[in-house]
Amino acid sequence: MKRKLIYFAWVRERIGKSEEERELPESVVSVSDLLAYLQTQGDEYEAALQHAHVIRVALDQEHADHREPIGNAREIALFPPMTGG
Amino acid sequence: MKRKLIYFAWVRERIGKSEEERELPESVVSVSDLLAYLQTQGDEYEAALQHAHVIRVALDQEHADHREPIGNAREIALFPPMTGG
Amino acid sequence: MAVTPTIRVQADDFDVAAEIEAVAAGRTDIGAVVTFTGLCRDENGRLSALELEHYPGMAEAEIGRIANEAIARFGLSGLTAIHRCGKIAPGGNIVLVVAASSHRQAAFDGANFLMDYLKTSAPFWKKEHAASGQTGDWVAARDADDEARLRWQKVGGES
Amino acid sequence: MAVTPTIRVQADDFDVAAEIEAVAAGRTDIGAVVTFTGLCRDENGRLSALELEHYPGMAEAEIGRIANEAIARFGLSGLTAIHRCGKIAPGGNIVLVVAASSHRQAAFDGANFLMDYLKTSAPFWKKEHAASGQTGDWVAARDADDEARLRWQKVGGES
Repeated sequence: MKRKLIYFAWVRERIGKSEEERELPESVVSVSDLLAYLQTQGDEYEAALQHAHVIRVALDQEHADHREPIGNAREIALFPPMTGG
Repeated sequence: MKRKLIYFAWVRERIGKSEEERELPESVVSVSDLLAYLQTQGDEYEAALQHAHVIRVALDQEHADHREPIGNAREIALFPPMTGG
Repeated sequence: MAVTPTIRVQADDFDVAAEIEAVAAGRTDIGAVVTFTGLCRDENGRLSALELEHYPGMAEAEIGRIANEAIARFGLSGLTAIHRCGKIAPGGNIVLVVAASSHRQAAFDGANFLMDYLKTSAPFWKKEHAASGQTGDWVAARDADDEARLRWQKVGGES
Repeated sequence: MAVTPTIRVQADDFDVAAEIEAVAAGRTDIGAVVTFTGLCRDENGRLSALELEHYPGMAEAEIGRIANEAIARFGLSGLTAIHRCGKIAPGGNIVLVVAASSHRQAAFDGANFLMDYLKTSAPFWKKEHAASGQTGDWVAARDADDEARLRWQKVGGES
């Protein structure tokens, strides 16, 4: 199952792209697993995600805790803490 | 010393005038004294001021507690609790 | 720089956008503007109007005192309060507060504080005009308004 | 009658008076309208602009979720939230909230609650552009914003 990964703000800048399609390995079950996996995908991912605990994740446009399973989410967004308003 | 007495809202309606000039007896020292004195000045005053504790008083346009002396205030206003805003 | 509040009591309606503009235009240090507009309700069709009586002179002075306290207490960059007088139909504006600050909570608190004090200490009185055409009663002061005012003493430890 | 919030994310500026009008016009049951306008500050001349990035789709959906919670929790009669995106110069508008209710505290609380949640959970990010012409840093999230949000859980006992 292909997932659409979307990046925002400095996560986007460090990874160097705003989105991509990826097939994730079966070992990636939770949001934490996803963050750990992506850190192995190159220096730019490592630079973007090294402080994984600050990274916020949305599954199909809803905020998700790092412990949550990614399930069948087709659109997974990674971004820094929000600073709107 | 003549004082200008001003009345608002239902105090004004019950007394039947919006203002008057009065010389107050020397026995009238505090705001409480003033309210008690005015109640003796006719049925309309009695009707307006019978529940003296709810009447608010301003001395020269500043709120005054019933225990305060009226001092040299030239403009004394009597009115119900405020309901603006 | 001392901040001077703008205070007006007027029969005419006010323009919220113009009042925001007057407070914030040309400034780059304001991060938040909160406005409060109080409007006349018809109380489920019961009322045709509210009539606002006020004590000219003291009304402006008292709102000015409250406004200066709000500016000092919350560190406001600008503050405007306009209270209408006379007869106001349902849906019409009664009162406007505009509070500006560099930060949002100060603007919220400044406007809220001003309204709580204005309601309980500015010399205005509302009389109801019934939809039936009869002149109704004077609006009674609400204990809830006094309680709303008291919370500012609890929180800040000052009057 | 169910109240449906108006939510928009747009590059264009907004008109506070028009948005108040859209919420309150023709109604006689609204007693209070509170607006919050967030503006771009220049931080004592340090900044030439803020650039707002957002997550299209989720931004609107998330503000909508918060808005519906505010309507239910405070009993609002109307609620509008508009957040701008793109580059905004100092003095320019960033965000607008309009909350209407029959009573004033509900309108104040509704607008305040919406802003606290919007700041910490709506997917927007601010990047600074320095007055020197250089692109600066992304604005860091503030602990104070998380704390401001938490107070709504303490007070009401709900999330």
